[in-house]
Amino acid sequence: MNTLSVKENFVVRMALFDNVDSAAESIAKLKEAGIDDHDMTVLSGVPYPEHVLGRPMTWERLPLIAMSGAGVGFLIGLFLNVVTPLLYPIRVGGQPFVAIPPTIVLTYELTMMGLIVSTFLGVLWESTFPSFGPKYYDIHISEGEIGVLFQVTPSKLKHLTDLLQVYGAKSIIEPEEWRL
Amino acid sequence: MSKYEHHWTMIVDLDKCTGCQACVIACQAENNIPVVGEDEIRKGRGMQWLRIERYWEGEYPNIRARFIPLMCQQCENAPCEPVCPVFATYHSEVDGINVQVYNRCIGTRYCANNCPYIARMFNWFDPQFPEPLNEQLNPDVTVRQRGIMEKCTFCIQRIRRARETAEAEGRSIRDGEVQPACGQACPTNAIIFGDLNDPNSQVSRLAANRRGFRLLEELGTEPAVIYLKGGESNVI
Amino acid sequence: MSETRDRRLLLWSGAVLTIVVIITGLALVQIEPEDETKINQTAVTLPFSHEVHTQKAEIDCLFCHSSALRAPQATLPSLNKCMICHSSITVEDDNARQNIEQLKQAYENGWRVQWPDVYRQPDFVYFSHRAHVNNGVSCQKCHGDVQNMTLVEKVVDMDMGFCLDCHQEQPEADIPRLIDCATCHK
Amino acid sequence: MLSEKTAVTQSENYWRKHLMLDPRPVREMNQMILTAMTTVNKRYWITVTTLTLFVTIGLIGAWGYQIFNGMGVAGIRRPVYWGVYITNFVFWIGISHSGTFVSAILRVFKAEFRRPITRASELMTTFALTVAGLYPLIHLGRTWRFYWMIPYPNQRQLWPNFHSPLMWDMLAIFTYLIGSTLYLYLPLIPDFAMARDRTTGWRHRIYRILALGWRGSESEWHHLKQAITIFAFAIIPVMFSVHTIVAWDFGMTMVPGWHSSIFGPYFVVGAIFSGVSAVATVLIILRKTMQLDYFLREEHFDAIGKLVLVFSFAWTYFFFADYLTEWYGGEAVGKELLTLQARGPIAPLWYIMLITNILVPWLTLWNRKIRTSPKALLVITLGVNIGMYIERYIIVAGFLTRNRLPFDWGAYTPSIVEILISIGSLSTFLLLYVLASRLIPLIPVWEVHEGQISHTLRRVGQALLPSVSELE
Repeated sequence: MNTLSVKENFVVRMALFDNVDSAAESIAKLKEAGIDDHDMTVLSGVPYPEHVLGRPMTWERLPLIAMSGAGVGFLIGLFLNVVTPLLYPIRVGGQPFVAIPPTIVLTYELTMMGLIVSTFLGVLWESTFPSFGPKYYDIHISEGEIGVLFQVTPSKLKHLTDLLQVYGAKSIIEPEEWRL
Repeated sequence: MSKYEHHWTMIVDLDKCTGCQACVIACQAENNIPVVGEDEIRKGRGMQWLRIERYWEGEYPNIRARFIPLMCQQCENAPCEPVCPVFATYHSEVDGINVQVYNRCIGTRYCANNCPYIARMFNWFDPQFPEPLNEQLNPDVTVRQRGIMEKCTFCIQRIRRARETAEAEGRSIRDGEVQPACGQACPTNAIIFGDLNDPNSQVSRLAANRRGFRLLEELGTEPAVIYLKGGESNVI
Repeated sequence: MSETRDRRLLLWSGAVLTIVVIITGLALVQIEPEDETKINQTAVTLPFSHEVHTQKAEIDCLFCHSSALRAPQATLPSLNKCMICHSSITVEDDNARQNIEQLKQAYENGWRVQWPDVYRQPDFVYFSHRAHVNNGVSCQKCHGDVQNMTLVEKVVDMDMGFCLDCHQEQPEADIPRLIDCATCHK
Repeated sequence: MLSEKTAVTQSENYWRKHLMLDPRPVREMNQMILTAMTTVNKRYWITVTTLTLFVTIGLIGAWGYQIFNGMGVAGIRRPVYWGVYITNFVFWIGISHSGTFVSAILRVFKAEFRRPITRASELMTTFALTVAGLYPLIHLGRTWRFYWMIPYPNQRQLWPNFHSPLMWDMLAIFTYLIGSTLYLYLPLIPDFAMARDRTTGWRHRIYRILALGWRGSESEWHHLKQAITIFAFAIIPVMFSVHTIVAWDFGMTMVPGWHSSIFGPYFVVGAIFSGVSAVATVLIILRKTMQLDYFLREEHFDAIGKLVLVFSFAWTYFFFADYLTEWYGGEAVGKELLTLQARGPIAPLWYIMLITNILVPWLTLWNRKIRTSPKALLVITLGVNIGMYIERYIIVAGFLTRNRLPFDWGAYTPSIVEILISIGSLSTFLLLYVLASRLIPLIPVWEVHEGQISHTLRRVGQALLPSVSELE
């Protein structure tokens, strides 16, 4: 639901709200009026958790990506510590070729490196970054306003606009597609 | 029998050492060790793989000078080895000694810090061999660049050459066939070198001597240099 | 207006200062000139064909490079050795005859023949021909098909990996000795 | 009954003191940040020029001189093989612990005062690590061979020695550097988007790329928040491991004075002690030079002052534990080290350290007035960092002068090259920071706004009390 894919014969509007209460209420009303969750996107300047806005949460993959990255890091650590000393065995200080204590230190570091790097890549992947548009956006979002982006058939538009104005929308605009 | 093919060992009889420094010069000449000059010596950067440390015992007038030739002790559990990040120093399973690979060294100087005997020398600058010293450089030993650690090798070039000769002649190395430069130069025969794996070698017999001790034995580094305690004879 | 001018002035002065400092820094760095000892002897270069000598004349490698059996270095033969044959042998090929003529001239006048370095080990590597030849390693293993080359070409990069590839294929009992660093680095 | 008048006075008191209870429109906060970023005056350019000059002299001139001539131009000698370079390395690694501590630990524990100061301290982490990372290179005898420490398949068929604490160190620092840079960058994305919307020209082009096309949609926020949480939890153990491993560089050896199992936690605590102090120093300077009085208030200095005091206690505890063990053990060389500190050539330094790290913080920081006075706090925290530098200097360069064989004791004095390189690296850190202060939004607006949304005044009996509702 990162980008709204506009259906045929639908129009897109953005309702801007000053406070989160009216935004949440309006979202509920839009749903009542038959707008599907998938036909809405909320843009905000502050992270509001999904339950504050009454929106379903459907993204669970990031922790998984992070954990698998950690796994890969762990395996690289093991390879470096357990396999490479045997590829060219060199004896140092009476220690065994593969010693467990240094292995613990290094697999730990590489696990963490894997975790960190994969989390970052996961964010890029999951949010489809970087994508510079054109996307529906409005500068008021980074001024703390909440933008509810929705698509409807033109026939329903008038009704919804009135409804949103009642529930405290500051303005309802035809959003521009920005090259971000 | 140890786990090494040879276990090269040095015996230094402190009773015989007169502190004449012939070994120091011989080592310097054999191993292409540069002469660094007064200024550097004053800064504590003298380059000597083998040096004679001197200390005094007793109060005047009953005073005695003691000498102890100090070189890399070729520890079995060498503290310098595991700390090197690039395996520039390691334990040779062939000779049972601690080897420094000059061109592998990147100069972290970690090994030198961790050496309790302060036996490792660092090339602070590129070495200078002014005329005529350049004429006597040993072709069997690398001339070290600046930024590299070096130390006593038990004259490994001699050990390996003897081994090659023995191999070509189809026999094993004879006791006394290999002698490091210091031992060769010692006028009193205070430095004896040989293979501890050979039970009949001179070092094997001397190693069992009651006077034997190893330097900083309590650290558990198990040096391959065994000193024979000096008695009363080196009173000056 | 004045503020932008001030800023520009500062930027420029900063840039100039930086450049000055870089140049002084580089000037402080003392790079010693290469030691270019002039060779006083006259040197000649000769095209030497291994193919002719080994195939046509059927000379063994060790005849000329005789030290390979006894010493670390294989050594290049002296002109004396060349002259053992070339004082009496005649060849038909004009080109070759000219070269031999030149060789004789060098020999008589005591000139140096400047053989090109094809393979060169860095000075921290100690390779022993004796150890290899005595253990049955053929010359061709490292030098390629020299007997079929007119002028010797470099066929392998003699880097550490090349040495190790072979050393690690030896009988298992020998490997620890053969991959020991001190075997080649002293 | 709570009269309206009391209520007003009470709430006025709160918003004067607490940023979180003094909300302003986001538009206004954005403007404040952008103004702070885009205002440059003559003094700024003079600073930049001077710092560039020092960086060039130190890192290009002096370091280049050292590379071409050899390590001999430094003052190190047998047996003091490590000197100022390693001291600087440990010091900068210590400074780098500021960001993670302030930002990650306080984020995990939801300390609200962290909000405006996270960015500034994370920036310190990244830059301090960059500078620290230079030192292993600077101190190498053959810098041009540093890549032999990197594990990759090569024609030599050799891999690095993973038994060496230096290898652990290198990988830990890489992990930490990557982690802290990404951890700095992630929360910056919405702020870059904010800056992108409000700038033109070259700034717009840079921010546009860095903002990655951020809109603030639900999924973007969700993933960002989730990632920040994962990062905060992941980077804390990494931070602990980094300085522990730096301590193990010493602890793993058998050098007298170094071989100590307490070194790991001792160094970590010392690092946080100096790191938090450095955060205070930097924040005071930022507030003064960038007009950030709205965002950086007494409450923040108060809180950081308390942290400094707590870590002064903790550091003293570890210091004393280490000292006492050495003293009681009675090994001859240990005694010699203690004499060296108490009466030897480094005694003056040792006493300065005791004063700046223990005496001064303990006597002053319990007092709220002193904690909240920027000038006093500046002096105290600078003192702590000088003291912590001395501590590392004594451990590295001091302890190496004595060893078990008294034939080879020696004194160490840093050479001019070492001093120039040290100044150059300090200038590198400052220069990076000074440049970044005009390029990166130094206050995370969205985090401040998020905090302000979740703070309210709640009536409890006769009083209005601040209460925080957790959005998550």
